[in-house]
Amino acid sequence: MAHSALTARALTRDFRGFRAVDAVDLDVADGSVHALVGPNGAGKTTLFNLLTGFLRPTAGRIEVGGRDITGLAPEKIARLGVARSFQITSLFSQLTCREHVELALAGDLGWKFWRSDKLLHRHRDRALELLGQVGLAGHAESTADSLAYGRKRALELALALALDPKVLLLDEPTAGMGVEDVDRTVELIGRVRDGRTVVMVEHNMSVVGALADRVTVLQAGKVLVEGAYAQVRDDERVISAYLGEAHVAD
Amino acid sequence: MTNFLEQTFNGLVSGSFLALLALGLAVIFGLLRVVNFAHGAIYMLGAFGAYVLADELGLPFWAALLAVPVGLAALGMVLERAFIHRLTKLDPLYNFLLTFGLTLILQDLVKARYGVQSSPYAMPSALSGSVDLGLFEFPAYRVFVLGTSIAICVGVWALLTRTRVGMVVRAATERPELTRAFGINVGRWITPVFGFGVALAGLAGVLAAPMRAVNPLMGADLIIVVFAVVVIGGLGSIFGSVAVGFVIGVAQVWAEAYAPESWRALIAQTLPFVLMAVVLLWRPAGLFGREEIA
Amino acid sequence: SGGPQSGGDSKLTGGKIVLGVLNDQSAGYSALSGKNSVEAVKMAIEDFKAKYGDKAVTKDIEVVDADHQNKPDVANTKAAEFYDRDGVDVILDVPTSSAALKVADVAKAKKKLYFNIGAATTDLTGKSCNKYTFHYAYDTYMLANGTGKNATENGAKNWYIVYPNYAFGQDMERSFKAAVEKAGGHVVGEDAAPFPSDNFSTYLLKAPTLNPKPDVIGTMQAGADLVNLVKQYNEFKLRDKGVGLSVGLMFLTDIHSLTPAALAGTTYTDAWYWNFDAKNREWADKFKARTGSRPTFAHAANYSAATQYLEAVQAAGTDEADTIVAQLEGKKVDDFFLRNGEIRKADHRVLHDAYLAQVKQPEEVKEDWDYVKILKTIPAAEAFRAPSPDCQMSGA
Amino acid sequence: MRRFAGPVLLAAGLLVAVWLPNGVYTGLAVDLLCWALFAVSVDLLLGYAGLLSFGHAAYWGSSAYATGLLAVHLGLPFPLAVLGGALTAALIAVPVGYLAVKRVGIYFAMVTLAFAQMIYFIANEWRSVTGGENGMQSVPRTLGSVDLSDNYYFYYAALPIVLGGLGLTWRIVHSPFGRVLVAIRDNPARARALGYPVHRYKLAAFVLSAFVAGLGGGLFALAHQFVSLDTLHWTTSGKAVIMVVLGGIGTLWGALFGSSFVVVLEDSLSQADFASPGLITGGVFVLAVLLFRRGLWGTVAAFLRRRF
Amino acid sequence: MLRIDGLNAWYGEAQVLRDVALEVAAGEVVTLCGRNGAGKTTLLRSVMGLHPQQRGTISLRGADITKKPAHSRARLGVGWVQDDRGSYATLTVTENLTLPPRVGPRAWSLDRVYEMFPNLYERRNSPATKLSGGEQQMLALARVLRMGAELLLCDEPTEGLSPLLVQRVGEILRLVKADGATVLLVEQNLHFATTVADRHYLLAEGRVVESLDNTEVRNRERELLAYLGI
Ligand SMILES: Nc1ncnc2c1ncn2[C@@H]1O[C@H](COP(=O)(O)OP(=O)(O)OP(=O)(O)O)[C@@H](O)[C@H]1O
Ligand SMILES: Nc1ncnc2c1ncn2[C@@H]1O[C@H](COP(=O)(O)OP(=O)(O)OP(=O)(O)O)[C@@H](O)[C@H]1O
Ligand SMILES: [Mg+2]
Ligand SMILES: [Mg+2]
Repeated sequence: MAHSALTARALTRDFRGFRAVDAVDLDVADGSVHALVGPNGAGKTTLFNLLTGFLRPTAGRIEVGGRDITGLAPEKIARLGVARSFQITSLFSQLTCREHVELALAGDLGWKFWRSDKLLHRHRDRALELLGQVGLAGHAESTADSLAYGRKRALELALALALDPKVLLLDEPTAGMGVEDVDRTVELIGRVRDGRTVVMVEHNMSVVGALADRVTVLQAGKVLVEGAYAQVRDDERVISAYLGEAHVAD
Repeated sequence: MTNFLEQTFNGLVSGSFLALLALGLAVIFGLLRVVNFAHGAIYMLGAFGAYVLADELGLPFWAALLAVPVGLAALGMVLERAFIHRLTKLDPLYNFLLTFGLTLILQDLVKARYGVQSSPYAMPSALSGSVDLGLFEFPAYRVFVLGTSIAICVGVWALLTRTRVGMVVRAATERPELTRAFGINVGRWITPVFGFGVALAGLAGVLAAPMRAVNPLMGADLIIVVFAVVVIGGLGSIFGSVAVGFVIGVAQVWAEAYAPESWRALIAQTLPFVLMAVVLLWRPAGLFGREEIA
Repeated sequence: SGGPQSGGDSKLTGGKIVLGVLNDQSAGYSALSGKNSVEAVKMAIEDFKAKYGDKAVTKDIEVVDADHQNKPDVANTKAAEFYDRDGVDVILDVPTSSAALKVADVAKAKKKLYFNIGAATTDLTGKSCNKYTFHYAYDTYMLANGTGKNATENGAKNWYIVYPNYAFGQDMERSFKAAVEKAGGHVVGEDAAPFPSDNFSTYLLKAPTLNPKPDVIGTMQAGADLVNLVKQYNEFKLRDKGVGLSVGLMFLTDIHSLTPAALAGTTYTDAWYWNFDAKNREWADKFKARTGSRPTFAHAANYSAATQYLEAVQAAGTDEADTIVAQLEGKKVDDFFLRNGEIRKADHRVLHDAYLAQVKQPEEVKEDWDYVKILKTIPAAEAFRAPSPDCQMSGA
Repeated sequence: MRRFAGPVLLAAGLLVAVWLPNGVYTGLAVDLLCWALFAVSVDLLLGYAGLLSFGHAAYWGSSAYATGLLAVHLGLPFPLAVLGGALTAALIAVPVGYLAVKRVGIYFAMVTLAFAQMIYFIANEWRSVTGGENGMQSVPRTLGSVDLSDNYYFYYAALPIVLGGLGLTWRIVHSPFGRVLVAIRDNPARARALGYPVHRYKLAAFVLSAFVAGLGGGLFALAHQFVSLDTLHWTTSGKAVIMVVLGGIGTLWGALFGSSFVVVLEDSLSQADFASPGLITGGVFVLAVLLFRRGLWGTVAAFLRRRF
Repeated sequence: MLRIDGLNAWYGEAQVLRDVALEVAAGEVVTLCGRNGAGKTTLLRSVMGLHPQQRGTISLRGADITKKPAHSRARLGVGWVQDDRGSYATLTVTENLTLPPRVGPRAWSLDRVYEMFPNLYERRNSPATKLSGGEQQMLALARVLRMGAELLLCDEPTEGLSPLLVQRVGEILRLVKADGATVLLVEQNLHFATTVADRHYLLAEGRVVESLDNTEVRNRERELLAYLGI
C-alpha cells in the first residue's frame, strides 16, 4: 500500500474527565481523500484540532510524512504543509477576500517590518485565481463580515488552499451551502486533490460518496468502522449509529 | 509562635480589603466584561462618604456602613446608565479607558472639595476595644473587618453561582441579543449588577475609614495591586479573586515581618507582581480562570 | 528664545524686581504651602513698599507663580521659563526633594537666585549646594536631630525606629539614630517600611515584643503614611502598653487630619509655630485675615525669604545676582521667622531657632488650629548640622 | 485632491517641527518631541496590534535612567546615550512582553500595568544607581564640541532622532509585518492556522514599541538633564494612553496631535489658577472615549474626507 | 399567526430585503428557501425584532408588533433558533436550558428534553461552547422548546447535523407541529424541507419570488435546485 501521509497512533484527548477522542488509530494514504464521518459529538473536530495542534493530545502520537509532530504549535504544523478549515467559520472581519488570500500566501514576508506592505501584492494574481476557483471572483474586494455564510465557507477553503498544503484538512466544507455551491465545492475538491492528501469531516453522504477513497466512522471518540465508502454505508453498525434507516432510501 | 499567628491573622485583615475590592471587580467583570479602573476611586469615595456623614451630619459609623454602599450603588448605576452602558457593545478596552478617565475626575473632585490632606475619622467606640482570641488579644475592629468581609464574600459567591440571578446576568452579558430573544430584558439586569459591584468597593472604603488615612489618592495605587490579585486568581473567577486577595494580604505581612532585613520593603511591594509573573508562566488564564474569556 | 531683557538705565534687570513662587498647588503639599505662600510673598512686598515708601529701590515689584505638581520635569521647565522668559530674579519655595534639587541645578546654570523653603533634603546644602541656592526653613537633620536628641534627654531611652523606604526616610533615620545615641539613648530596633503603605500593623505588633521593650516608636513617615501609622498605633493601644510615639516630620495640617486626640502627647520638631509668641501671632492674624487660615511654617518662611531678598536688593541698589549673594552671605538677620538667624556662608544653610513641640491634650485645645505647645526652643547654633564637607560651593 | 493629502500633511508637519522652538518656549518644544515618540509607540501597539499597554512608562523610564547612566558615567555623546537607553528598554521589554502577550485585551493592559509598577518599585529601591526619590541629577548632554546647554540648540540636535523614530514607526505600520499584526488582532486562531506564530509577532511588536518609547524617554532625560521616578510611575503610562486616545487610535498623526494637545494643555494648566488639572484632562478624555472615539484627529480627518 | 407586509431591511447602505410579504397560518410549518445571501437570516431577525434597520409591518395573531422590543415579542410566544447556534460559554448545558422563561403552555420539561437528546444529558454540566457543533445545534433547538413558544423561527436547524440527527430534528418539528405550534423554518435542503413543511416560500435577492406546496416542490425539484443555485 502507498505509505501514509498522515498517521495517528492511539490518539486520545480528555476534557475534564470526559474522553472526546479515545485511542484513535488513523492511516491516511498519500494522495487519497479520507472522510471522517460520525454522529455529532463523535470527536471529529476534536481529532482535527489534535492533528493541527490546536489541542494537545492527552496521549498518543501524530506523524506527518513520517515526521513526529505531536505537541507542535499550530503555526509550526501549518508550515509543515498541513492546512485546515474551521467548522465554525473563522475569518478576519475587516479584510477583503483578496487580502485574506494574499495574507495566506505571504508566509515569511510577514516578518519584514522594514519593507513596504506593497510586498504583499506580489501574490495578487495567485490570490485572485484561488478566489475564482472557489467562486468568489466577484467578491474579491468585499470584506469578510459582509459575506453571507455560504460564501464565508468558500473563503475558508480558498485560505486552506493558499497554503498549498501536502495535507488538507476540511471540517464540513459544504455545511450550510446551497446545492449549487455544494456541487461546485465537490468539483473543486476533486480538482485540488491530486498531488495532495485530503482529510474531511462531512455529513453530506453524497459528497462523501463522490470524493472519498476511504471512510472512517467515529463514534463516541472511537473508530467504529473503516473502509471504502460503499462498504461502510452498508455496514449495519454504521446505519444504526449514524446514517439511520431512512438514509438507505436515497 | 503566637507572634507569627498574630502576624498571620493581621495579614488576613489587610487581605480583607484586597478580597472585597477584588470581589467587586470580579463581579463587575464576570458579569459585564468591564474592568472597572475606577474601583480604587470608588473605594476612596466610600471612605469619604463615611467621613462626610460623620462630619456634616454627625451620623455614626454604623449608619455609614449601610448608607454609603447604598448611595454608591446608586452612583454606580447612574454611571453605568450614563457612560458604561454606551460602550458595552464595543471592545471592553473602551470601558477600561472610560473608567480610567472617571478615576481622574473623581479623584480631583474630591481633592477640590476636601483637599489632599487626610480627613479625620474616628474609630467607632463600640469597636475601639480589643478581643481575646485565645492565643492573643487583637483590636476588636480588625476582627470585625475580617468577619464582615468573609461573610460578604461567601454570600456573594453563593448568590452568583447558586441562584438564577447570577445565571441570567452571565447570559445577558455574553449574548445580549439572544438573551433578549428569550424574553429577558437585559438592560434591567446589567445596571443593578454594576451598582452592586461598586457598592462592594464602597463598603471596603467605609471599613477602611477608621483605620486608614482618608484622602483622595488612597485608592490610586491600591487598585493596581488589586489588578494583580484578580489576574492571579483568574479574572471573572469570584472564588479565585477572593482567595488570592487574602493570600496576598498574608504574604505581604509575612514579607514585612520575616524577610531578610534589607529586602523587606522591596519584597513586600513587588510580591503581588512577582506572583503574577509566575502564575502567568504556568497558567496564563490565572489560577481559577477559564481560558476563553479574553 | 528667551534671555533676560535688559531694562533702561535702571540697575534692575528688566527694570523691575520679579519674584517667582514655584510650588505644589494641586497635589500632596498644596495645603502646607501652595497658593497661600504666594499670598505670603505678596504680603512681604506690600510691607516692604510700606516700609520704604519713596525710598524703595523700585515700586515695580511683581510676583509670578506656577504649580509644579510635585513633578521634577515640570519644575525644571517652569524654573527655566521663570528665569529666561518672565525675568524672574529669585525663585521661592519648591517643595519635594527631587524638584528642589533640579531647580538648584537650573539656578546654578542661569546664575540666578533660589531660596528653597519647602524641601527637606540636606543635599541642597551638601553635594548639590551651589552659589545661587539658599536653603531656608528646615531640613531632615534639623527635624530628626531636634526630636531625637531632646526626646531622649526628656527620658525616652529605648527607641524603635520605623521609616519609609526612600531617600527622605533614610536621611531621617540616619540623623535620628545618631542624635538618639549621642544623647545616650539606645535604638533597640529599626525597620524600613514600604513606601507608600496603608498597613503598619506589622511593626506595631512587633514593637512591644522587642527586647528591651522600647519606650518610644520614632516614626519618620510623612503625609498619608504618617496618618495611617498613627491611626493604627492607636488601634493597637500601644500608648497604654507603655510605648510612646514620636514623629520625625509633622505639619499642623497632619495634626488636624488626625485630631489632637489621636496624637496627644506626641513630640516633634517644628521650624516655627504661629502661636509661639505675640510677634508670631500678630503676623498669623494678618495672614488669617487675608487667607482665612492659620499659617504653617512654610508660609511664614516664604514671607521671611521674600523680605530678606528685598532688603538685600534695597541695600545693594541692584538685583544683580552675584551682588545679592555677596550681600546675603554671612549676614545676621532677625525677623519673626528667623530668630537669631544667620545665612551661613559655607553652605548657604539659613540658620535659625527651632522648636520642640508637643501635641496638646484634647481638653487643652482652646482655639482652632492651636494644637501644640512649645516645650523648648532649640538654639539656632544647635538646630542645624555643621557645614558638610560634601559642599563645594560651585558656580562662583 | 485626496491623493495629495498625505504629502501635503507631511510637508506641513515638517515645517511646524522646524519652526516650533521659535514659536513656543524651547523647554516646551523639546518636551513635545519626546512625548510625541512616546505616544506613537503606544499607538503602535494599541492601534495596530490591538494591545493596550498600560505600563509603557516602564520603557520610557528605564530608557531615561539608562541614558542618564551612560551620559553620566561614560560621558557618551547624546545620540549614543539615547540609543543605548532605547536598547535597554527594548531588552527589558523582552521578558515582560513574553509574559504579557500570553494574554489579550484588558488582561494585557492589567499585566503590563502591574509589571511597570514592579519596575517602579525596583527603581525606587535601587537608590545607589537611580538616586531613588531624589532622582538622577545633572545629566550631561554632549555632542563633541557642540554646546547644547541651550534647549534651543538641543531641540535641533534631537530633531533627527525623533524624526527617525517616527519614520521607523510609520514604516512598521505600513509593512507586511504591520498587516499581519492587524490580522492577528482580528482573529489569532485563524492567523495561526495560516502559519503565523502569533505570540512571537506580538512580542516583536511589543519590543519594537518599547524601543521607540525608549528613544523618547532617553531624549526626555537629556532634555531635563535629570531623571526622576515619575518617568516610571503608572500615571505617566496613563498620560501616554490619554494622548493616543485623544488624538485617535490607529493613526500616527493622531498620536502626534494628541501628545501635543496634552503637553500644551498641562503646561497651561500649571500656570492657570486652577487646582484640578485632572478634572480637565480626565473630562476631555472621557468625552473622547464616549463621543468621538476616532479621536480629535480621526474626527477631523473623517470630516475632511467627507468634504473633499 | 404571523403576517409580514412590505418588509424592507438594510445593512448600512445595502438593502437585503425588498417588500417581503408573507403569511403563516397557526399550526403551519413553512420553510424559507433561497441560496446563500438571499436574506433568510435577516428576515428571521427582523421578525424577532433584532434587526434595527427595517421598515414594514409585522403582526402576530393580528396584533401589530413592529414597535415591540425583542424581549416582549418573545414573551408573546416567538422563539428563535440562531443560525450560529448561539451557545453561552459561561453557562452549562443545563443552565442554557433553564435560562429561557416559560412563555407558553407547551413548554417542554427538562426531562423531556434530555430524553429527546441523550447526548445533551451526557454533557449537561460542561460549558455549552465546549459541545460539538451538532450538539450545540441541538441545544439551540431544545432551548426554544423549553420556552414553549407559539411561533418558532428556526434558522437552518439541520446545518452540520449527521443524517440520523437530521431525521431526529424532522421528528421534533413534526412533534412541535402536532402540539399545535407554528414554525417558520429556514432550510437549504429541499428534500428535508418537503418531509416536514406544508408550504415553502422561495426567497431571492431579498424578494419572495414564489410560494409552493410540497407536490409542486417534488415535481419541480430539479428546476428549483437549479434556481437555488443561480
Ligand atoms: N473544549 C472542550 N471541552 C470539553 N468538551 C469538549 C470540548 N470540545 C469538544 N468537547 C466534547 O468532545 C466531544 C467531541 O466533540 P467534537 O466537536 O469533536 O464532535 P464532532 O464529531 O465534531 O461533532 P459535530 O459533527 O457535531 O461537529 C463532544 O461531546 C464535545 O462535547
Ligand atoms: N453584518 C452584515 N453587514 C453587511 N451585510 C451583511 C451582513 N450580514 C449579512 N449581510 C448581507 O445581507 C445579505 C443577506 O444575508 P443573510 O445572512 O440574511 O442571507 P442568508 O439567506 O441567511 O444566507 P445563509 O443561507 O448563508 O445564511 C447577504 O448578501 C449578506 O452579504
Ligand atoms: Mg465538529
Ligand atoms: Mg529684575
